[in-house]
Amino acid sequence: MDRFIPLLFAGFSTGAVYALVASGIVLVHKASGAVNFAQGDLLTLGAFVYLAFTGAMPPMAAVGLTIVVLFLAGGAIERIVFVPLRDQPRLTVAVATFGIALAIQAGLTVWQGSDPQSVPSAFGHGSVDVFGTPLPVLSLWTILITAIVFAGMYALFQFTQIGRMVRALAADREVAVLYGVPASGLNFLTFGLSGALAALGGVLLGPSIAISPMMGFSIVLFVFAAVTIGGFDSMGGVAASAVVLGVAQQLLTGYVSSAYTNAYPFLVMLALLLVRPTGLARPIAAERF
Amino acid sequence: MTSTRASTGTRANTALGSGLVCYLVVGYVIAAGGDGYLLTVASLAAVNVVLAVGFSIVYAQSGQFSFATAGLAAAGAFGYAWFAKHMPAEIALVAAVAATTVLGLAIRLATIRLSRLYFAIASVAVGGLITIVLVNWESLSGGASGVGPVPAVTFGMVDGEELAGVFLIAWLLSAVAVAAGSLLYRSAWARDLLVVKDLRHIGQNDGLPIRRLELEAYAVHAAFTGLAGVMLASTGTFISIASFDISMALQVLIMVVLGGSGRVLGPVIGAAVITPLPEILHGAGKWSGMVYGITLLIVLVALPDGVLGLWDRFRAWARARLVRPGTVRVEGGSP
Amino acid sequence: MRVRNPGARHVVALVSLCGLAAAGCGHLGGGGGSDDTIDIGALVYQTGPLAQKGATNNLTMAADDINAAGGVDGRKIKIKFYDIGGLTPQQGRTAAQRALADKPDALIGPSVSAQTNAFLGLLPKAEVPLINVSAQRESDPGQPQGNPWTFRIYHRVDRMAEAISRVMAEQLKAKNVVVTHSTDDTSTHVKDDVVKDLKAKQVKVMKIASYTPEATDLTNAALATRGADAVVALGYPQPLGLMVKQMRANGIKSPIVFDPGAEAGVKLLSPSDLTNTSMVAACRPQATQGQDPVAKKFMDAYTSKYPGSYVNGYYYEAVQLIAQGMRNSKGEGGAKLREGLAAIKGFKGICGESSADADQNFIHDYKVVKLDGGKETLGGIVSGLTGAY
Amino acid sequence: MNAPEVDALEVKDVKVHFGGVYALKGVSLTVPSGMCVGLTGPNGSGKSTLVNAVTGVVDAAGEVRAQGTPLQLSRPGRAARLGLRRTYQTPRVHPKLTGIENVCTGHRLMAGRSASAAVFRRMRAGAAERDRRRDAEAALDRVGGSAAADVTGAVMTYGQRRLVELARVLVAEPRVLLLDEPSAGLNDTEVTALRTLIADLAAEGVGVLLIDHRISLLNEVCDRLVVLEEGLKLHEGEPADVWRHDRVRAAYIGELDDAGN
Repeated sequence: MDRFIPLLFAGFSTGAVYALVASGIVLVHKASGAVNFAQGDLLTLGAFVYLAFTGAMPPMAAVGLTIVVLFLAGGAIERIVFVPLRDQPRLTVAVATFGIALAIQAGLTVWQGSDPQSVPSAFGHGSVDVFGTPLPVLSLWTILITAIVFAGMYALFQFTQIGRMVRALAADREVAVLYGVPASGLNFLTFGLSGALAALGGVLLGPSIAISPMMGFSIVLFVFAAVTIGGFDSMGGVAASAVVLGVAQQLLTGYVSSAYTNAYPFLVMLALLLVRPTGLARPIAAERF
Repeated sequence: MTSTRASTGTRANTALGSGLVCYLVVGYVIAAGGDGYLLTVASLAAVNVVLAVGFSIVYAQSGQFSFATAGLAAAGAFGYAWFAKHMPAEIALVAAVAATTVLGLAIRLATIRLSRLYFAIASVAVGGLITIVLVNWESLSGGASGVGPVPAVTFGMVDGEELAGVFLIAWLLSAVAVAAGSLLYRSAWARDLLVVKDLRHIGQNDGLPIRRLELEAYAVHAAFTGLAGVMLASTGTFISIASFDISMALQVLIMVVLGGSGRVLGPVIGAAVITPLPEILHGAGKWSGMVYGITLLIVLVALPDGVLGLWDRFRAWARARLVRPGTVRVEGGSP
Repeated sequence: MRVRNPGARHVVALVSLCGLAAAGCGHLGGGGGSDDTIDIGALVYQTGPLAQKGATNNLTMAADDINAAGGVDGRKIKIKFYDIGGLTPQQGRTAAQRALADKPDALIGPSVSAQTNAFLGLLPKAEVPLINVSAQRESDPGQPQGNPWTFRIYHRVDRMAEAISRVMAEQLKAKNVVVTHSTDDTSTHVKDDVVKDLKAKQVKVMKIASYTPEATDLTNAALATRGADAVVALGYPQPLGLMVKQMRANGIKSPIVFDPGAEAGVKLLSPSDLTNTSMVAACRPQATQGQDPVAKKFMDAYTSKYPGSYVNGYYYEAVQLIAQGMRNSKGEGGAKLREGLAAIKGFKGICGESSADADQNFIHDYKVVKLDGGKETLGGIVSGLTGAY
Repeated sequence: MNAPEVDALEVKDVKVHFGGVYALKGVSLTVPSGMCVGLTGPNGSGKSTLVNAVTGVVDAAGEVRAQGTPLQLSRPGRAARLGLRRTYQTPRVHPKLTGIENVCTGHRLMAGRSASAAVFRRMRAGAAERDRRRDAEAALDRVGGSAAADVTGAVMTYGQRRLVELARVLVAEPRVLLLDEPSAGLNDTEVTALRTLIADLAAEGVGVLLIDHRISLLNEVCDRLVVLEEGLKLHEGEPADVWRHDRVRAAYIGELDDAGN
């Protein structure tokens, strides 16, 4: 049974990172009703920006700066793409985010080349003994930091004025604007926040794997499985399903077969969608058929 | 009152006829004069035309966004490669297209109760799953190293080894697909699909069989995509799972969005512009990926109706300018 | 009554499709293999996932070196680069067609086997020999898809397996081995052969752990290696580097032997992770420069001319072999050049000794490259490799 | 009157709730064939919800029969199969289709409207299309919307959109017709045309449920009038005496001066 605990922890740590990316997608969906296919590539961008900064400054400063840069990148995407396409159908907006994903991937290939690169960890190296089995230090930090971030976001959305306004915007855009909610300003903020979350994901995931410009898409596919199960509007639901999927993937790979590692999240998602076509959480636009 | 509308039917047929003749002439010119490189690029163009027409019917006309294009094309290609071992190439073609259509129907039936957004995501999963299953199905797909040499489709009219001949057959197949696409676009069925796309509940309350129409649109998409997979195998003589990755779904999307919807001409233009782009972009070297992403963005933001939309707006603008003074314009009446 | 022109819309389609034809016709008049130069078409990756593999520098330097020494019987070598752009067979075939349209004397092939297989059939009609830089056995002349126009400068799957199993049995004297590999086709073939060879040498294979080429978390594969006294690691650079990192992170220190897939992966690992690791490669001037003066001369020249650029001995040697083939065929291209290439025996190049065997493969002695501390040193040479079956 | 006609539409004790809010608290009404029943009431009284419940677009409880056959609630599209059609408060027309094409989509003749027919059975599809276009033109003429025949939905005027939607519904030769505020935004001549049209339809045996606020229209064309308030039936009867009913006046018009207007 010596493999169970490490696999479980590996599942928790990847699940935690995917929860960060998933919450970014939920934020964008809350604010603008659109699905952001480029969220995975924002994570890749975050990892490469962090890599570039580590060369010039101590790791923690690099982490901080990366989060700020990605915050502005998220806001810029909202201004350049989402504002002009506001009244287009949701699918066209989703397709536009593909354009962003392609541009980020190609930009990174030009800037950093396509060879995989390793990223120094800002949160410790090597392994530490927990319950007798050596576990990577980084994954323990990842789980801890993600928990803190989610607690912070929960507080932001439940108790602060900004949080209430964002939730009002998500509930009913027109009415919220009528009540004086500064929709465009808030949009910029929520997109920026989703960029910052992606940056954190990049900083935490980067050192534990090798980063390459093309890795964004496989991450977003996994995250979509979690978002579909957790529902597009509930941060908690999405975070929980991301972690569950992360652990399920590791255990299935360990104990069933590793040839289908990438397929497990989809199999779980498809099985669930066939049972409940609108996802587990509160159904949003329930298409009545 | 014999309505003037009947005449547009005949006029549209002549437009289709002349369009197809032009299309075939271009194919013949390429087959006669082109060298190996041009024939290969033109074969890929023919494959892309068929893919784009199929995708534009399911996405631009019926509003269903499907990412499984790469998976379905792979099913068509590997199906054809396998069938061709046991039967003549032409029958293998029909069998592969039929198999892919059934696969497409099964996919859509399984996900019929999903809303469009969830179906788009589910189709990403299905596309990924088909690819993973094919990679592990050694006997069909030859694993990661692929399958070949695959016999070419010749209908007995050309020599299977001869590049130009195999290309011409692929071009003819794409011409048939364009003709079928044009008929589909001008049909009452395509009109009903528009209602399924934009006025879903209204169509339902008017008794339109929404689910049947969506299934049919997806089956047509699967058939065209399967045919494209077969043509890719036939003209390429060698296929591996690496040919069918997510970038194929993106490329088809850019073609349909760039070309514009509503007429079969849209996807044809999209394919004609996007296929040679990477070849032309070789000069741009490492910047070609960037150009792709940014083209998609610009087209979506600036040209929501694509090239066709631009052309229609230009014609409306030109007609308003060039109408000779003194001609009485009857409101809405065609001259 | 103004008749609306029904075909107006279709003029647009005709114009854009003619654009396609014109873009192609430009290639009709490509330069043929004119007499005063030897034209080599090199299929390389300037964009896409394998971009920036440094091949262009190695090829250019080889041509410059030969031309500086008077070329081949006075004829200069000219290399033209064709960007493949991605991993799909269609891209490989299109790039090859573009190269063949310029009527080269010889081609230097892509490094992805599926792409090589996609255009092998074109070579006999074009009468252009290909120096193949991929590992799959299918492209050998004797194979169903192969034809006599292909020569291999790279390692071959079965020989690599034989070399690795001999290192495990003879050098490391391992008794309990775990084999890990990514599920891409080349690694799977090497894995099968390694397992067969090890069993023949009475070495117990405890476990075989596989993972998908694009896996982003390999804890499972890393943990499977616990308890082995030596590990074989085969596969793509990214997962390979990741697995070793996770093995060390989970406290597993056993020695590891890589196949060349690790070349790029090694850059991802810190020097401490690399303790007790080695790689087997067919041509590795970086490691053999200590013992081989020819490799030393090349390495010094290359690192001074292209500091920090990626050394790829295969491409450099391929150009040298084509030049030697031309000398053997007295400057004649086509079938004569093919015979010239097949006649090469005991050619002293930067990869050591190259001689074409019946399968027209050039390299038979594989090098064991120790990677400890991130520096490459020669850990021995495995010679007399015939391929296990 | 020949054999007693089965009722066009029979609604029994229909309840609809959204979360805690009860939009309909059990409403019953019948629309006999060949009659026009008016349905009115202040805004938010549940008029449109009732139509949505009958057409199955909203989850509802209770019993509904169209042409005597029971209708499965909460399943859209079922009512249409039994010859029931409805229009919308804001007319819904497809922007890219012309008037004729919009009307054709409402036609019940499904021949030639499948992918295979469009490519393989072109003769039959062509014939069916000509029939549909002929009926569509007739329907457009009948509602006075022929001018919009060749105009695409995006450039149609509000009035044209209303008439095209009406034609789309009529071309299906419905047995039960639910009109949701058809007179909104029409000028007087258009209202009189609408009145004669509804009268003709009733004469042809169609059961019409007319939801509107225009009291003059309701009084002149409806045989009976039902008044709803907060999801319940306040009163039902002949149009003339319904307005004299004090609870209706109080709910509708507030305290009335003695002149009764």
